[in-house]
Amino acid sequence: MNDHYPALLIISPLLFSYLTSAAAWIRKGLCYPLAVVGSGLSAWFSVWLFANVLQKGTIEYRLGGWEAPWGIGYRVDTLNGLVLTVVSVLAFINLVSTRRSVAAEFPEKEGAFYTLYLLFIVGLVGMTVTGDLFNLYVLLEVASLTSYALIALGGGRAPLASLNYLFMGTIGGCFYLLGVGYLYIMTGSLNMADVASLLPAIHTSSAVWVAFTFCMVGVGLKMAFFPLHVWLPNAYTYAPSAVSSLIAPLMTKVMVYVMIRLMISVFSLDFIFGYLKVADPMVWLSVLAIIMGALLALAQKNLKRMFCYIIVSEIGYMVGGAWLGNAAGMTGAILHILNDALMTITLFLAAGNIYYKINGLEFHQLRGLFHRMPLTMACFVTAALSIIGVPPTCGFFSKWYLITGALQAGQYGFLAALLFSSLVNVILFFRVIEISYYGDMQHAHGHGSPSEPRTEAPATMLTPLLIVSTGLVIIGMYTGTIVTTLIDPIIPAALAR
Amino acid sequence: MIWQFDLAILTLVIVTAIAAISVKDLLGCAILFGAYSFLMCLLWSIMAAVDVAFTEASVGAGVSTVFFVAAVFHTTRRTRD
Amino acid sequence: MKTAGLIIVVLAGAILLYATRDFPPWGAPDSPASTHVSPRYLQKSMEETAVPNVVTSVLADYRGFDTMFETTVIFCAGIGCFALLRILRRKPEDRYYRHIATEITLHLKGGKLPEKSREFERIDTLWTPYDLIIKTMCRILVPFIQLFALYVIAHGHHSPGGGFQGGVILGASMILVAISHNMRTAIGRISEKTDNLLMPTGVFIYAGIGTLCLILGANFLDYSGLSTILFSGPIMARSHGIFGVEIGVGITVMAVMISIYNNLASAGKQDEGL
Amino acid sequence: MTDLIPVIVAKYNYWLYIVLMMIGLYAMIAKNNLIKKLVGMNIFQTSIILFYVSMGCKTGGATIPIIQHGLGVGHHAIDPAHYVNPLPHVLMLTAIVVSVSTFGVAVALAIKIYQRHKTLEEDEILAQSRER
Repeated sequence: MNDHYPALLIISPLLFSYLTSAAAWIRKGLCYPLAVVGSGLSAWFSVWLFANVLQKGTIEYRLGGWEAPWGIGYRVDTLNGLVLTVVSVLAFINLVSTRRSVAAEFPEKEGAFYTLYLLFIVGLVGMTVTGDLFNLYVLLEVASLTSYALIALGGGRAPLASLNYLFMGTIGGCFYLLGVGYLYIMTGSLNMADVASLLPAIHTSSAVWVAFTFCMVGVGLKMAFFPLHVWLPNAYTYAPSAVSSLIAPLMTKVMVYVMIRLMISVFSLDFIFGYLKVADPMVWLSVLAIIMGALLALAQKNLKRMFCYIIVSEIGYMVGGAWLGNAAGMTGAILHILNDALMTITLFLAAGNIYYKINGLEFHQLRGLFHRMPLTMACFVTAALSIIGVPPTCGFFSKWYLITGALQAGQYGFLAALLFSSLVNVILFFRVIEISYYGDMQHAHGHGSPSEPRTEAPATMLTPLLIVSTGLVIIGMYTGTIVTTLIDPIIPAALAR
Repeated sequence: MIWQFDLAILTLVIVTAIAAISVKDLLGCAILFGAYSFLMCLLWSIMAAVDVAFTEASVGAGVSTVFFVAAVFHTTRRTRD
Repeated sequence: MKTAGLIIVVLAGAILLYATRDFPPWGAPDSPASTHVSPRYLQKSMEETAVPNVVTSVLADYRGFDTMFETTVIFCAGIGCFALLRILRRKPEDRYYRHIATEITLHLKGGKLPEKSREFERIDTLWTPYDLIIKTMCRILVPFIQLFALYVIAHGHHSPGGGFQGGVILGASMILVAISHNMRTAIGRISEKTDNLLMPTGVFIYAGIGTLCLILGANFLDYSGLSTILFSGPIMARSHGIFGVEIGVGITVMAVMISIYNNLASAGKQDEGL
Repeated sequence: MTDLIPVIVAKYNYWLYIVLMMIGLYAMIAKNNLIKKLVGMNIFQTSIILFYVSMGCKTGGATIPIIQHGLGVGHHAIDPAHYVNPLPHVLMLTAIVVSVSTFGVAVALAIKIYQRHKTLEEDEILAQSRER
C-alpha cells in the first residue's frame, strides 16, 4: 500500500469531495466532517510522502501502470514534497478555521462549498506532483474553475471580479496550452522528463522559445505577475473570507512552483540562461512588480485589498529570485514560497477573524482592535513583522537569501527594490497597527466611555491562527536546517557556480 | 482529405467567427456561434478526428448553444458592440 | 482598450506566425508528433486493451487519469453553477394556472393551488397555447434519442463516441423535454435531488474503479488488476474497465448537463424555463 | 517566388488557425459586452483545439484511428502511417470539456451580474460601481 501514496494523496480528497456533494442532499450535517476527513487524509499522506522522499529520494508513480511517455507519471522530489506539504497542510488548517464563517455566510450551500473546497485542493496538489505537461493543464483548470465559483460566492461585486478573473485565467490557461502545443509539435511528447531530454537537440528552433514565452505568459497570468495582475485585487477582496484565506496563499504560490518546475525540469536552465539570455528583463519586470505592488498597497483603505497588493509585490520577490540565475536566488525563491504561503495565510486568517467580529475591513473600522481582539492582533503583528523581514521570523531569512543572490548576480536594482518594499511594508503595517492600537484611546478620551469589552473570535478560528503564526517563528528558527536538507539538494548543478 | 473542402470550410469558419463577434444582436450571435461550432465540427471530421467532431457536434453546436440562448433569455439581446 | 487589444493581438500573432517556419509541414507523416509517442498506441491498442477505437483506449486507459479529471472538471462546473445560481429559499411569487376544461387563466398573487390538481395545470409566465405538434414530436423523439445515446456509450469501443458524447446526448434529450413541455415536467422525470445525487455518483464510479484496482494490488486506474474479480484475462479486464469508466462518465455528464441547464434557464428558481 | 509556394502550401493551415486564435483573443480583450467576450473566449479555445487536432493529421491516405479488425482482416502488423495520430484527439476531447465547463460557469456569472447591474456592458457596470 505504501507504494501508492502519490495516488492516494489525490484520491482521498477527490473521493471525499464526491461523498460531500452527495451528503449535501442526504444529511447536511455530514458535509463538514467528510470534508475535514478528506482534507486531513490528504495532508497526512503528503507529510508521509515528504518524509519518505527525504529518506529514499525521488518517488515515481505510474498511473494506470503505463510507463512514462505513454501513460501519465507522477514524480515527487523534495521540491514538490515541500510545496505539496505546504499546500495540503495549510488547506487543512484553513478548513478547520473557517467552519463558522462558512455557516454564517452561506448556510444553504455548505455542501457545494466544501465540495468545491476539496476539489480545489485536488487541483493544487495534482499540479504539484504531476510529471505530465497536459495533465498539469487539466488540473490547472480544475483548480481555476473551482476558484472562480468559490470567489463568486461572495456577494456584491464578487461575480464581476470573478468573471474578470475567469477571462484572464482562461487566457492564461489557453496560452499555456498553446505553449504545450508548440512543444508537442516539435518533440512529439508530453512527459516533462521526456520533453526535457528531447529539447536540447532543437534549442535553436524558434518554436521552442515561442513555446517557452507562451508557457511563461500563461503561468504569469495565473500567478498575477505584475503587468498581468489586474484581476487579483478585486477577486481576492470580494471573495468570502473563508475563500480568500484559502486561495490567496496557495494558488499564486503553486503557480510560482509551476514556473520554477518548467524552468528547471522542462526547458532546462542552460536553455534559459545560456541560450535565451532573458534573465535581465525578467528581473527588471519583477523589480517593477515589487515597487508597483508596494506603491499601490500604500493607496488602499481596505485591509484585505492592501494584502492583495502585498501579494503582487511578493510574487515579484519570488519570480525575481528565480530569474537571478544563481543558487542563492533560487534558494530564496523556493524558501519564500513556503514563507510567503505561511505569512499570507496568517494575514488572511486574521482578517477573516476581524471580519467575523466587526463585519468590515475598512481602516476606520479597525479602531481599538488591540483591546477587543488582542490574540488575533498579536498574530497579525507577527505576520507583519515577518513580511517586513524582522529577524526571528521566517520572512527575514528568505529575504536574506534573495539579497545575497541579488548581490552575487550584480542586480542592484533588485536589491534596491527589496529594500524599498521592506520600507513601504513598515509604513503599511505600522499605519494599521497605529489605527487599531491608538484609535480606541482617542475615542475613549473624546466620549469618556470605558474601552469596549474583549470580543475575541471563537476558539476554532483562533487556534489555527495561533498555529500558523507560531509556525512563522519556528520556520524562521530552523531556516538553516530547512535550506541544507530540503532546498540544497534540488538546486540544479547548473546554478551552483 | 480534399484540400479544397478544407480551405473552403476554414474560410467559412473565419467568416462566421468574425460575424459572431461583430453582430449587434446577442441572439443572432448565439445562432452564429452555433453555426461556427458546426463548421468546426465539419473541419474536424475532414481531418479524420471523428471523436472530436462528434463531441463538438453534441457539445459546441448543441448544448453550448442552448446555454447561450438561456443566458440571452435571462439577460438582454441588446449590445453596443 | 481597442488599440491595446489590437497591439497585443498583432504582437502575439506575429510571434506565433514566426514560429511556424520551424514546424514540420502540415500533415507530414514523419513529424515528431506522429513518430515519437503515438505509434505505440496504434500498434498496441488492440493487443493491450482489446479496444479497436484507439481514441477510446488512449482516453480511458493510457491517459485515463486525464479523463478522470476531465470528468471532475465538468462536475465542478455543475456544482459551480448550482452554488452560484440556485436560490433555495425565496419569497412566494405570482403564479399562473389554467383551468383545463375552460382554458381560463388564473393569476395568483402569492398563493398557490394544490400540486396535483385535476382541473388546473400550472403554466409559465410566458406561456403560449397550443404547442401540440412540438410536444408530440418531442415525446416521440426522446426515447429514440436516449436509445441512441445508450448505443453511443456502449459502442464506444468500436465506433466514435463514448461516455462523454453519450452523456451529452442523454442530457440533451432531457433538455429537449424541458424546452418542448416545460421545466416542471422535466424535473418531474428527474428530480433535482436525483440529479444532484447522480452527478457525484458517476465520477465516484470512475474514481472508485481506479481505487478498486489499487485495492486489488495494481496501480491506480490499472484495470488489469480487475482480472481477479472479473474472471477474465488482464486484457479483457482492461476492456471491461474502460466500459465501466465510460458508464461513470456518461452518468455524470448527463446529470451535469441537466443541472446546468435547469439552473441557467430558470436563473436558479427551477420552476420556469425557456 | 517559386520557393514560396511550397512553404505556403505546407503551412497555410497553421496561419489560418493563428488568425482565428487572434480573432478570439481580440474579442476577449477589446469587446465591451461580457457575452461577446465569452464568445471570443470560445473562439480562442476552439481554435487552439483546431491547432492541436491538425497536428494529428497525416497526408497520404491516413484514415480515422479505429483499427480494422474482425474475421476478414486477420492478424497483421499495424502500420501507424495508415491511421491519423490519436493522441491530439484525446487531449482535445479533454480541452472541449474544459471549455464547455468554463462556458457554463461564465454564463452563470453573467446572469448573476445582470441580475445585480441590469446591464452587460462592462463600462456601464464600472460606472455604476464608481457612483456608489
